Amino acid sequence: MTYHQAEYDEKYIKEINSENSFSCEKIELPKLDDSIAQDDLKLPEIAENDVVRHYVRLSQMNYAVDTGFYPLGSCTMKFNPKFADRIANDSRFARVHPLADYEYSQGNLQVMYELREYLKVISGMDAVSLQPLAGAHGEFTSMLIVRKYMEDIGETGRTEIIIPDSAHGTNPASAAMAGFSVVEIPSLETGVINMDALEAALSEKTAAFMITNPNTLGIFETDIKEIADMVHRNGSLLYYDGANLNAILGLTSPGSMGFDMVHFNLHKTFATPHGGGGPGAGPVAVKSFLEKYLPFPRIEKEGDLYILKSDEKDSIGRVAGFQGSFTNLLRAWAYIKYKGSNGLLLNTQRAVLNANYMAKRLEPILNYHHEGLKKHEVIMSTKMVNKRALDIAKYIINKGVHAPTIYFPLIVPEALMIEPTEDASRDDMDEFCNIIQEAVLTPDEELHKMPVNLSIGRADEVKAAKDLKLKW
Amino acid sequence: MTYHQAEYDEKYIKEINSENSFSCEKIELPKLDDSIAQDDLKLPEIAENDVVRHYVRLSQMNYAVDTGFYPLGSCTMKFNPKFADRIANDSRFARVHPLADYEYSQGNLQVMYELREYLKVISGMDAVSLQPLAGAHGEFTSMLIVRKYMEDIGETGRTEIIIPDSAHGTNPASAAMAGFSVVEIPSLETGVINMDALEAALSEKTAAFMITNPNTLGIFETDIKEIADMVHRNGSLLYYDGANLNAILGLTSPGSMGFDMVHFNLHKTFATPHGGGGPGAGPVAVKSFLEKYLPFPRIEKEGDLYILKSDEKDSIGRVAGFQGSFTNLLRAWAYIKYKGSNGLLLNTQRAVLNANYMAKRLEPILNYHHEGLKKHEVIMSTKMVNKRALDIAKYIINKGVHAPTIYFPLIVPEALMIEPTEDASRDDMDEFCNIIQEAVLTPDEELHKMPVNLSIGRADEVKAAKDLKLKW
Amino acid sequence: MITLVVDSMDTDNDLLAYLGMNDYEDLFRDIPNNIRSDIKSIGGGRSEMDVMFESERIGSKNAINMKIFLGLGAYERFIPSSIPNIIMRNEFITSYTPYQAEISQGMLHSLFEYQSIISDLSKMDVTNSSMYDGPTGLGEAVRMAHRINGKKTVLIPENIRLSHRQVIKTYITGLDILLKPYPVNEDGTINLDKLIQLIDEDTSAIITYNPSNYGTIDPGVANIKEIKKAAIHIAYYDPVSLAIIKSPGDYDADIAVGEGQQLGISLSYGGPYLGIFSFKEKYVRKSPGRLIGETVDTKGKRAFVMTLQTREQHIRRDKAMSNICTNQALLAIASSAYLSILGKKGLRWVASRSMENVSKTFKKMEKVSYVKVHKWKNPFFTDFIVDAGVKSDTLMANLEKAGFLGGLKANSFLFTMPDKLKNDVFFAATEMRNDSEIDQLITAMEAI
Amino acid sequence: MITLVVDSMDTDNDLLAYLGMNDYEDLFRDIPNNIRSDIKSIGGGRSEMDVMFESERIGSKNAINMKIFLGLGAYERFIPSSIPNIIMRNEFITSYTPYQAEISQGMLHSLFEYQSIISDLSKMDVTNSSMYDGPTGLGEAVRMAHRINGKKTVLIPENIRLSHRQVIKTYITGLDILLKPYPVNEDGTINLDKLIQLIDEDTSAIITYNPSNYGTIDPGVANIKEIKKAAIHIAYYDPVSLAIIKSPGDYDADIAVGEGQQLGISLSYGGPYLGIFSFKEKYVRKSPGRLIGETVDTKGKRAFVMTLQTREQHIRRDKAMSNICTNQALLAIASSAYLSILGKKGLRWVASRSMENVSKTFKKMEKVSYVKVHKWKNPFFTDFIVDAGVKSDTLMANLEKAGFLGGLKANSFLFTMPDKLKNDVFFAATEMRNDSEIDQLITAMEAI
Repeated sequence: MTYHQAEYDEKYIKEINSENSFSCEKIELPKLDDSIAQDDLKLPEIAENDVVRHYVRLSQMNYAVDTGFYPLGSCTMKFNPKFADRIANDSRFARVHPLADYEYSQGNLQVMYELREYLKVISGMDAVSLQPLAGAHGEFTSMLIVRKYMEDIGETGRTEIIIPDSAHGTNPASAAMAGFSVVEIPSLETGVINMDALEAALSEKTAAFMITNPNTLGIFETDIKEIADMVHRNGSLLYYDGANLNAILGLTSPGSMGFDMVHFNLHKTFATPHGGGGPGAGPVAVKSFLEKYLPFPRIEKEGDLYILKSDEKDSIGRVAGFQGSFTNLLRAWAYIKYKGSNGLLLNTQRAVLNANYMAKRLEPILNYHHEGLKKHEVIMSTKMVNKRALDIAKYIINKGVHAPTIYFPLIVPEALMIEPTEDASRDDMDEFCNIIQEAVLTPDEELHKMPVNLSIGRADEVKAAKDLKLKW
Repeated sequence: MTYHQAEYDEKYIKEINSENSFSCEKIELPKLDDSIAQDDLKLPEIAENDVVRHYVRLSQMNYAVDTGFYPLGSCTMKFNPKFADRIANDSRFARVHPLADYEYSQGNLQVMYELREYLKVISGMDAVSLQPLAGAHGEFTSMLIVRKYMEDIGETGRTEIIIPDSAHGTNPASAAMAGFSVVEIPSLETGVINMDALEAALSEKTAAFMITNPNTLGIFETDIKEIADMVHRNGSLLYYDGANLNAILGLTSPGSMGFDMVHFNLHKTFATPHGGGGPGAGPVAVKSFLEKYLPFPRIEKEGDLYILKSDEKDSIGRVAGFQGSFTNLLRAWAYIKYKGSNGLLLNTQRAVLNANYMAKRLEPILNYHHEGLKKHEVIMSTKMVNKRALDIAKYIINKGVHAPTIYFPLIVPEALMIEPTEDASRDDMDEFCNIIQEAVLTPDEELHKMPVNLSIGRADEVKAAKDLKLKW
Repeated sequence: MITLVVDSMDTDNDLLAYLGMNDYEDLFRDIPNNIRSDIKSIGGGRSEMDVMFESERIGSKNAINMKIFLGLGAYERFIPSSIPNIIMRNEFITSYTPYQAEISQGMLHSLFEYQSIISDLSKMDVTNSSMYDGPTGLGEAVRMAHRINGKKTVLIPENIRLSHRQVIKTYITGLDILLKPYPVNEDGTINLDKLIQLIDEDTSAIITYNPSNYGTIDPGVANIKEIKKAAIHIAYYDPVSLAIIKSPGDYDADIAVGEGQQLGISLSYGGPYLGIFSFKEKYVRKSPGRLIGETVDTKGKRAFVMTLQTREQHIRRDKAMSNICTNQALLAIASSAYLSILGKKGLRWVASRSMENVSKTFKKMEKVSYVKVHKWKNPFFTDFIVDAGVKSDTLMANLEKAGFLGGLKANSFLFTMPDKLKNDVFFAATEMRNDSEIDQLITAMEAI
Repeated sequence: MITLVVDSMDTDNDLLAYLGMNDYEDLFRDIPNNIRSDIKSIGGGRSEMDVMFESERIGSKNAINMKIFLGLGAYERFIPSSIPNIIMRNEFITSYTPYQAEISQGMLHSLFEYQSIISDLSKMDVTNSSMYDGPTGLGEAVRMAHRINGKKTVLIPENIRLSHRQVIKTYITGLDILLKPYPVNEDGTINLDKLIQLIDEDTSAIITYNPSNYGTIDPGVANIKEIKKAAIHIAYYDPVSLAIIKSPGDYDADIAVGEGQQLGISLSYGGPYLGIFSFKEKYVRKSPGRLIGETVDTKGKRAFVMTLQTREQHIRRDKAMSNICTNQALLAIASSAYLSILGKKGLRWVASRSMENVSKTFKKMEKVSYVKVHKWKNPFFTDFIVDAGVKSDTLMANLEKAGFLGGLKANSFLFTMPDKLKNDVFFAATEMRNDSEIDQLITAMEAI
């Protein structure tokens, strides 16, 4: 197979030697006092033509779902349907000002209301806030809810959040940001919760236990009901990190499992595009006893009208300038309508099927401990073959396929975290397995030279951090 | 400089191993007699996801104006503004059925009417048909008008069209298609019309003389007025091939030069995208005495209303299923509005300035005869340096820049036909000149190995024609 | 309206200086004063913002919420959103004809696939990489038949679309070709008995339509191969219909032509559309248009190039098989992407749902007092005609007023029609229509 | 509504067989029955066509032709069509955070340029690669100031936007920080004399706005550096205003925060927007968010990577400088493309034409009987307030009825306002408005 990523010696945009071609009428600058007038406006000055070319060329040097298989574990890179983009760019939705009164934004409010109702069903929760702007923002919002609830019921001594050592980094970061101390508990080797460790960690200081199920090793916590009971008996709350919701959607729900609250990552579960880093959207759903703490404004329906209500009384406050990441909410709404209950369930079934297929294919080389059923992702370890995960990753990208997540979860040595998603074709998966096999058979000194088929060779990350250069 | 085009071993789309994911309700096939019922519907069966990926990857293996400098002479590859695409995709314009009555398509008719008026001014002609679907189609239409006119005035013996040997291939092909014999006359070395040869060729059999001005060597025919007089004295018509209109737009016009008819290439002159081969649009403009021969239906204005008139009486007939290549007409209309008279004139000035800059830069190496002013394009010859134009072209594309047109015009040995257009930046031009210089200094045996940085090496065109394979 | 001042730019002055010139005018000394002219009357330039505002204003003058119950060569079919995503890829839409094959494999590969997919669908040997539209494709087909056999008469159905006949007529100007109508049955299908009598040694080509020009599916096309003698059978077909009825290759057509607009291309007031053009391999050297062929590169890797260019204008000039240069490449890609996304299941759904909608509309129209529907054996596909009685002349105008496009008087659209169908009007129903819209249409018709 | 049947697919059966399983259910044996649930109540799937029809229907329930004379953090500015073309590039929009640098240089290069362009514009040392929106950027800035100096009081203008104060308040939950309002002048600008008196050893940060929260340009920001003591000056600014007024770096701000929605991003009912976040280099290790750094590859070629990741959640976990993972990368690219296309000329045009429209609107409003305009020395930039007298409470609702968005009651939007401005309402005029719309607005106001 021959592969080469597009490679251009692309200049800094400001260095392109052409001239501003923006067409506008001449207009006089307002007369302002020297003390306040801008005296050195620095912007690139190039032709629009060249701006377009610059970004077209740069884009070709960027891997994406629409260029190939993207088994980046935990990030759930699935196909972003183009109709959702089309709807998001429809001026009927996109030209609405966030401060327009509800009578004049009924369409957008209906979308938000319907999405809220969908998310309630999907999560098995009673109330939803669509305001948080990303998954981590939803976690932060939820942690503030935990805090406020505990204050309300007079349990101000509950200052700790328990988190398994396999958790996503945002979990402890969000808990800390909300002013909690983080108590990390070790997992069993498969990533499954160590019930003894949990029991030992739970105390009168425990505000909540944050987990994801299946866990970050892709293993379902079968004892989740017992865990929930244990946490609740302790007077603590149970939080569901929705990053892995796509593994169980339609079969069980955080609500059925006994969770009190959950955040969603709309890009992971409902295929909103991730945009190379964002924007995302991180709605939060809670059981009814926590509803009053949700951020305001909240969407409600009065008769036939959708309205926004700003009841601040018990709320944790406002977490965004306006109503949330609306066009992402809109895309998720359209996606759920398109897939429906049957399509979403099939997503889950196929995502899990594909993960288990990958697991079985790769088992002979890279298996890591767990032999049973996987859910949506599978953890392998290159330690099994005495390779560095980083080297294997660079070999994979050199073949024009995105690498799995590496070195996460932290508890697995030389981890590869592989998530094919429901969209992976048999071809995608088989080709990926073959690449892994080749990589493993490649001598280390060869691996260290990788990549050679991409727009650059291996980047010097140490120099980047040492000789800090953050602008041109 | 490092450069590599994206390279994928892209399969045939039908070989991609995934499954049809098109979502539709189940519906029963109509019951048809076996004798007529389809019994073997063959289509690719793959997931939408993979269709998108397939085309994204293929697109990265295709050079375009939006990836870089494209000095393909005579093809006039200029920036296609994105607002024109946006307007063309606006459902207000795009969802109108061609058979809707005029009262219900006033917007589209207004666009066509306004464009018609613009084209009259720009060409200095009296009447316009927007129906022809491409430049060559406009030529064919025009030749039919010549024919019909000659029949009408009883000059049925005028069966010849004179064409210079430097002409675009479509000229003789279109004339022949309309039933004329083609008389080719030799040009002077600079491509300028050989007046003696013209005089000798003109006879009672001459229906028309087809030329472009500036000619395909980018040289303006200064004696155009005399040529027009000579042709008209002979009772023949003078036809303007609009491919090079962008060289003189705003400074003179076919009408002012004495032409009787002209076709436009909207993509060359008004920046409608060429789509890798089409669609185009080739409106035709004529002097008033030829108006009645234009194709029907024609757009007219009655009071405040725009209408389509189908007066077949003297018309050459209908040349397209409906009204023409509407969205391209729309794009050209928007472009003319945007640029205005001043912007279009500046286009001309800059296109000619850039061509002359290129000529002077390349003169020391590749100059071909003509020393004076160039218009929008410049002809060089690699014969001057004992190289094959093809080899130089392959060297250029190997550097990630599109090659000039080669081996055209036919009268120049080892021709390179370079057209920078008004959009070329100084950088683009200087870099191109440097590449030419390098290419000339590269030994032939090295040149023969080119390209190596593209998605394939040099393609075997002989095999393609010999072992004909026109489908998978 | 504000006119923009466009500044001359600094670089330009540098370049002028390099050329030893003072201003732009020096670049145009070769254009004599007596032929100078300007274009000031078209007005000054404007900002993109102003142009967008104006285009929105003018676009809004169209009737943009019309419910479309009309086809006749231009169908409102559903376009998956992936199609515009693909064809608007900068690398495709802003490229030129792939003259330099090695740097243009993306376009060449895509067009080769278009040729292959259409050949598979139509079951024809070869498909060229596109013509302008269906009707000009017919014109080229008639010319090609004449090139092949040099004969004179081209038989066309008497109910041929007027516009098609007009385009063909224009296309044969100057050639010794005579268009001769052949009779059709009551339901618009080929009258084989009468057609046989018209075929003789002078017959250059026979043009058939399936569906027929009334919209009915025509089993008669299968019989042409037995009766055509030396004539070329030019089959005009509806590509969507092939989901359920036989392909031109099944009935041994020599040249197959279709309108590809239905395959993922918007209505756009009539253009640009896509002329689909296929033929038997033995005729390839007489064929018009561009062909993409598969070959290998120096390393034996699969490669695609434009091939048999010696048939084309830029090589063969006045001896070329056609004058076509620019074709409809981008729309060819749209159609292959469309067919690939839909696949069998999808195309069958489109075809079946259209027929189902036609049959529903049909059934409900029976109840409109002044309408008589035809109970013919051959079913309608997407277009259909009904007898609208005394209201036929004004029906379309009245329906448009009510927000529906449909009811086009058939004898204004077809070349000839028998008297007994003189009050017939055209409707169509694609997969885009639904029960409620059909009911609304019926209500609107009843109110007229 | 038709529910679709989604078939299980052949390949799936192959894979199940490979796993020794009979059906999908075998994959979920690990989920106990007592926690099973379904989602049937959300209804079955639909075709893309149906979803498109429904979205159009629901979108049409919004007031889509409203003339927008309101800003307040969300501006209808002209977006060059090249911007959607760029950010909808499949390779950008469907990619993830560039964890594998070598295969993601396009995104990294673009984000590095975003950091550079914003740093140039704001004249700040460092810009991170985006925050969620302007207000959450303020929240993070307050937290960052606290991390830097550990102090307690954050001084905010008494006329701060209510929503900003609410977000900041949420963001400091659990931290020992006190928000303390400082007085402003009659025209909304900083009352320096009174501010000085409030600054003491406990002051962690001073938040300033330019333009002020009434919309006036505030020269006072230049004086903060002399009076701030150990406090961090957090400057909230309007990026478009920097075309004509001084940058945060000019007045030595420590952290500069802005809302980037104006830079090529659509209104979208409030999001997603773009939090612009810059600061002095010395604070980089205390800063939240992601940073892209330049480095070299093994051959010494320029390369870009995510850097200083040790500040981030996936490395530092509960000790991270922020919990941000997903940010607004794509919109950061939109804003750099916007600034690059407009350049100086364009951004000055946007700023100047907005001010000109404000001044025109203003002048005409003087003639509306119940309106009093403020004749303040500091000019308004894009937002402005006027006294709408007795009609102020109902003005916005009445204007919306007439098709105009504007007239938002100021004291419902700002934290506190003096009594004498209690009848003031907000308007704005961007470059998108024109004379005729301004006249129509005035006519509509007169009619109320």
